[in-house]
Amino acid sequence: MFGWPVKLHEHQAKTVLARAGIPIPRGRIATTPDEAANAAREIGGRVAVKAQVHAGGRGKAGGIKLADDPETARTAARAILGMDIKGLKVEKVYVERAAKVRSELYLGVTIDRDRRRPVVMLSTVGGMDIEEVAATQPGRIARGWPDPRLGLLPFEARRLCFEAGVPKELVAAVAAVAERLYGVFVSADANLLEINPLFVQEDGSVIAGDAKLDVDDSALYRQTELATWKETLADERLEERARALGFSYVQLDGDVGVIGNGAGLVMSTLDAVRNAGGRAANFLDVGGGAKAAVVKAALEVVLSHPRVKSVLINIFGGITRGDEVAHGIVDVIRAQPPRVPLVIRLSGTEAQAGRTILQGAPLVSRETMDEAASEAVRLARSSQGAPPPSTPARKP
Amino acid sequence: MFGWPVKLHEHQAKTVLARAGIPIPRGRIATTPDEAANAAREIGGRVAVKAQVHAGGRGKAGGIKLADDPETARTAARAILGMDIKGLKVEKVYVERAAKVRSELYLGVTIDRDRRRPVVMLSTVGGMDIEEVAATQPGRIARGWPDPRLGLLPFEARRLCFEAGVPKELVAAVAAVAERLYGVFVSADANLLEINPLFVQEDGSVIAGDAKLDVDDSALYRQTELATWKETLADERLEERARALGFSYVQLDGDVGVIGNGAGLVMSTLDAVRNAGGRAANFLDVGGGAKAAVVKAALEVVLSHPRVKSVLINIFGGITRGDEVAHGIVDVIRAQPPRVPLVIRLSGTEAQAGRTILQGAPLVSRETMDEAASEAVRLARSSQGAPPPSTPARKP
Amino acid sequence: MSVLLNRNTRVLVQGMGREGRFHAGRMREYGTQVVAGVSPGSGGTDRDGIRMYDTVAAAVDATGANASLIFVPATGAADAILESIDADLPLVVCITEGIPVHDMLKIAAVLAESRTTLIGPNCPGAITPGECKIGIMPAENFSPGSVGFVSRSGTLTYEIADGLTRAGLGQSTCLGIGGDPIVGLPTPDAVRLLNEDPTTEAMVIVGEIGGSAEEKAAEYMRAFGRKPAVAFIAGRSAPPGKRMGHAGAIVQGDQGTAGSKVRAFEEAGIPVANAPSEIPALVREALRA
Amino acid sequence: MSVLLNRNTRVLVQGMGREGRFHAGRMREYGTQVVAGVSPGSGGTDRDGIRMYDTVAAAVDATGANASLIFVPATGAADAILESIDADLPLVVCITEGIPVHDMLKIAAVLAESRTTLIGPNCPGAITPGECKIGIMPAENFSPGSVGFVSRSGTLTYEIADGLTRAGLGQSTCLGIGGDPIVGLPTPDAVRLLNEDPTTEAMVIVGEIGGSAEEKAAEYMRAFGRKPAVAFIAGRSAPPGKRMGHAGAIVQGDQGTAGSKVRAFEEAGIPVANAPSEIPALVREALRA
Repeated sequence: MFGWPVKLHEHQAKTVLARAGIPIPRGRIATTPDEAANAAREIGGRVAVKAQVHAGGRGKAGGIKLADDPETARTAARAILGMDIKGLKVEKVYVERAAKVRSELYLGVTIDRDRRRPVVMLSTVGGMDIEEVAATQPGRIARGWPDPRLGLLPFEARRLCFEAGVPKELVAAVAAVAERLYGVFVSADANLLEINPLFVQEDGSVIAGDAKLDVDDSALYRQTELATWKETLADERLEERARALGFSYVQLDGDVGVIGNGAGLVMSTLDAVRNAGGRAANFLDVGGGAKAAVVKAALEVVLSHPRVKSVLINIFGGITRGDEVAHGIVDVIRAQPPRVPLVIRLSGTEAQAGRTILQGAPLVSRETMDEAASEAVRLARSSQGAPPPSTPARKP
Repeated sequence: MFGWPVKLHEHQAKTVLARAGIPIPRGRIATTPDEAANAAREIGGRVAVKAQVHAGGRGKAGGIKLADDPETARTAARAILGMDIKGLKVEKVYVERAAKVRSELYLGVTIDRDRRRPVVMLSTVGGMDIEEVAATQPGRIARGWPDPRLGLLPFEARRLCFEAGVPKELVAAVAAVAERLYGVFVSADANLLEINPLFVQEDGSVIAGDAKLDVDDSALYRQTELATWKETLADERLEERARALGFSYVQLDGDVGVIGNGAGLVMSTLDAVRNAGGRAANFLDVGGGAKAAVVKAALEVVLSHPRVKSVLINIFGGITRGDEVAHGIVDVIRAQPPRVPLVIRLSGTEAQAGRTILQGAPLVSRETMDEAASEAVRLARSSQGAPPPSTPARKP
Repeated sequence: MSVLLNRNTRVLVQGMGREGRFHAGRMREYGTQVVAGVSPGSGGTDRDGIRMYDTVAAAVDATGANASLIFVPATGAADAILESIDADLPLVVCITEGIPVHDMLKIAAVLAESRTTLIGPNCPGAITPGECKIGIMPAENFSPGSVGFVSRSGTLTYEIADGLTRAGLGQSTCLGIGGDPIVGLPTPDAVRLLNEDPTTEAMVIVGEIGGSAEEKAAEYMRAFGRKPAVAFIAGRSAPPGKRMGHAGAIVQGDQGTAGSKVRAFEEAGIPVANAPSEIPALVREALRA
Repeated sequence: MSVLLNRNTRVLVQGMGREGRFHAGRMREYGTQVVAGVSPGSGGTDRDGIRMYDTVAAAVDATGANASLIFVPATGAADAILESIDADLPLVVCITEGIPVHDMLKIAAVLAESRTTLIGPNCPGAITPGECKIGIMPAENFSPGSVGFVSRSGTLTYEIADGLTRAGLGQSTCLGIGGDPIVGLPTPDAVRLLNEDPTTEAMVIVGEIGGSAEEKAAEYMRAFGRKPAVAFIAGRSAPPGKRMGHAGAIVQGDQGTAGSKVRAFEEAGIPVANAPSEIPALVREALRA
């Protein structure tokens, strides 16, 4: 399994499932304790009050509470709203009718990279993390790999049920949910779609207990509704901003800022920083054919992070031209001398021209990736105070 | 190409196309001249008033008239409603905005039996019967055979346009209609779906001029809406009744009624009747495993047709048992002696038992299909007056 | 002494309802090895002494079945066919009538990439007389021999087989390929199988109006025919535009007429019987020539 | 002296916009036979001396092209790939990034039944130095020789090729297979091609975190390897759960870690470089052994 950035909340995923005819408990979103109490009243009977955050393990963290009446629901919501779950603040709760649970199943669809097929998974060990079940009780997960041109066929859905050991009398209902779930997986361009647990209720009906839907960001252009549901998490805002500027950015926890062109090269640069005993502050790929303006923006994004103590720029010119990159760097430095030392390694197309442009600028230039990484690590370490770049800074 | 019984009217087919996003002219159904005038007023401008009957060549038969204003539309509707087109009475007209036509295309999808694939056809020779175009200008039809698991892909739709010689500036619009048309072909379980003509209007937009949609009757169980749109034509009512009773029936124009079990056997029996110089009045297949009650009903259906002068029953027992068939026949004869002579040929499973049951009944029994057919033809010919069956009828 | 099925064929039956059970019994009486039944939810039980399974995959694993016979109703029959193709069974016979043509289009695409031969749907099945019967045909009309026989019709097959049997002309294998517009084993493919079978000495090809499978088969025989053949076309007196019982039996415009088919066979040097009753004599004559 | 592409490869370019034209020009400079361009509606025109066609089929008919290079934007790129598979081209290279993974799943299913090899999407392309370049890589980093090279990364490929070239280690064919989770030619298949190519004497396998293609490739080499190989894995310092630029480069749970990949190669007797700079020396050593 693998994940993509666009994660939906439980209540959003359930809305999508319900539209496809998959049974879900009645539920309402609430952002205040009063709204939660009203929702509980409207729904009637026992309800679950559930934190809506993009994090697993909500239950263990106290983010899910049962309430027998509206007042208890209000109290529960008061406790959960504002709670911090794995660094995420709870801003909404979902109040839904509590299921009368007889047993729990796991049902999910994701993409099997090795087989290059969708994979549908079903287990009678429900409610647990499927990776944990896979590790501890691999025989308890039934898997099917539908042909993406045909979808999950009825016989495949039935076979999954029999192989997972779903009780005979539940096979028709569970198979029907699996077929519909697969339909949503495709129509929503999902990378992962899970119902976990899928509750079997005391009356023998099945109903989605929790739902998880991750959407392929490459398909957002045709998932126009889901695209509007997307929320940017606080710690992802910088990543979002970078993406809007046309490059990919991942926040890491070291102090050496890294900029490069090409995902593989940037990953290798992070590795080189680690090989040199340092830790990278970020992953930033300016992409192919980056022009001066893009490099400039990239440098600004990296420098905006307070933890950064040195910046390593590693450009191997291909479509990206060394002279364009050099112009971008010089522009930034001219406008505002950077607060930390810069180390640059230019190679490939127009690297010589680039190096010429950089001559005299307040930065360190190195021939190879390894040398540049060592230098950047050394500078980050020594820049505890006010850092003197090894090449003395000269104002233009 | 081949046809299936469930044909929709132009306005019904257009409704389905419009839902799929294919442009159609604004239109209204009218069953009286007043309604037609009102429809024309509502639509505004020039309209076409079109007979809604399940027959080709409406235009040539005078079933389509243009009207510049509501009064002319009223007059046109008065002329068309009640008109007889190829034996079908016009009960409804469709009033629609007249297109401003620059040129006409043909676009259709059907099933290619040889390739066992859907086939999409596009021609710049629009408005003509496609079989005529195929016969006279075969090079003018572009064809594509999409993989039914993938649907009509954008490049296939484009290629059809370029191969058919659709003007460059229209390719995007026509290809889009083709992709949508194919979508309807699948979602409606169609055997044939045509837009002919597909108008190119003076402003360069494309719009469906006429539409034809035949639905696979085997799929009606899942085409619940289209199934309710089905209309039974006057001359198909007997066929419908027979189908409701569980056998297939086709009205023909001879005078020898034919009943048999199995489509191939019944067809061969019709051929045998013709070989003997006669003409069959119908095709009736009681199907596999027919019981006495079914044979009884079949005999009643065939005898209800006034043209029938003799009835030939040809049963080769397999799942169908000769004794069951014999019981059915004896029941009918006992209840009401038939008005025409019966000839029967029983063979296969329990044929001997069947022949024993029939002994003494007022009918002719023959050993082979050929002999039985000759006898039935002879009897039909001689039964101009009151026919004496060769075995004298004895009341039970 | 046959194509596709013989005494080593191990059959599972999908859809063990009333009809499925009845014919499973008849097949066992005939000597066919019926090794399993498949009906979802029936796994582990027993029907008339036949072990039941929930899925085709489970039945194949447990019994080594290498053929399937399908009685599942029309709404589930396409799925049943795909289940058997997925289980990689070399032979699948589908009796069910009324499968939507769009489902058959998908099945035809899947079949093309599989090693499965599908007979039907809407067919009586196939029989290698004296060895194995997979279908609903009355066995007493058939007898072992060397005449290969392919037909789009059901009862007409029994009629003609009966005629051959009475004339002392036993059959190698009879393939009732079904009357739908899209079938798993079209006439030309069935003819090719029989043509290449060393135990088949002559062939009877029974077609009917609609489509152009007979024309294609005639073309094939003209080019590659190794043995004498006799043809018959049902529906020569049928009017155009009317569907004669079988979904596939319809003349549209110039397409699918009996005349075109008769002409094609005659041009391939294959005599065409005017009536089923003429077939045995024509076969005997062809064998003598 | 190569796999998949050589001096006889005749390339058509799908999507002759700004980028397509630019790289078509560079490829011609390199000596690649660029025989056609395809952009719907452009048929009959000429772009930079390259004859344009409306469809791939028309371009292939007219020019005998046997490879395609795709620059069509992400919303149309999957369709462009299917068009080239449909035209039965033996080699298709797709540069485009951002094709939805569900489209790639369908393409993978279609590819499996075709005779097309797809390189990419989201890749720099492939080059047989001195003979043919189909892609966007800067040619000056590559030189002819006998080291086969497969990589999931773009710029890193140039970096490593440059290192090999500087060390006097020319390349037979370099395959930049792309950074998406579903690619047309996964690492194990690319490795198999190079392993079976008689002109390739050693191999460089550049992987990255995510998926288990490297483990599969190592397994294959352990069983069937005929020549020395050197590996490198990018992303060894990447934290789990974060996607490193490439859609395919992500560690999930225990899946796709660099550690697992390094271990797999080491168990197959394939040395793993700690940095790209170590690769040339390791290759030289491997060739000597």
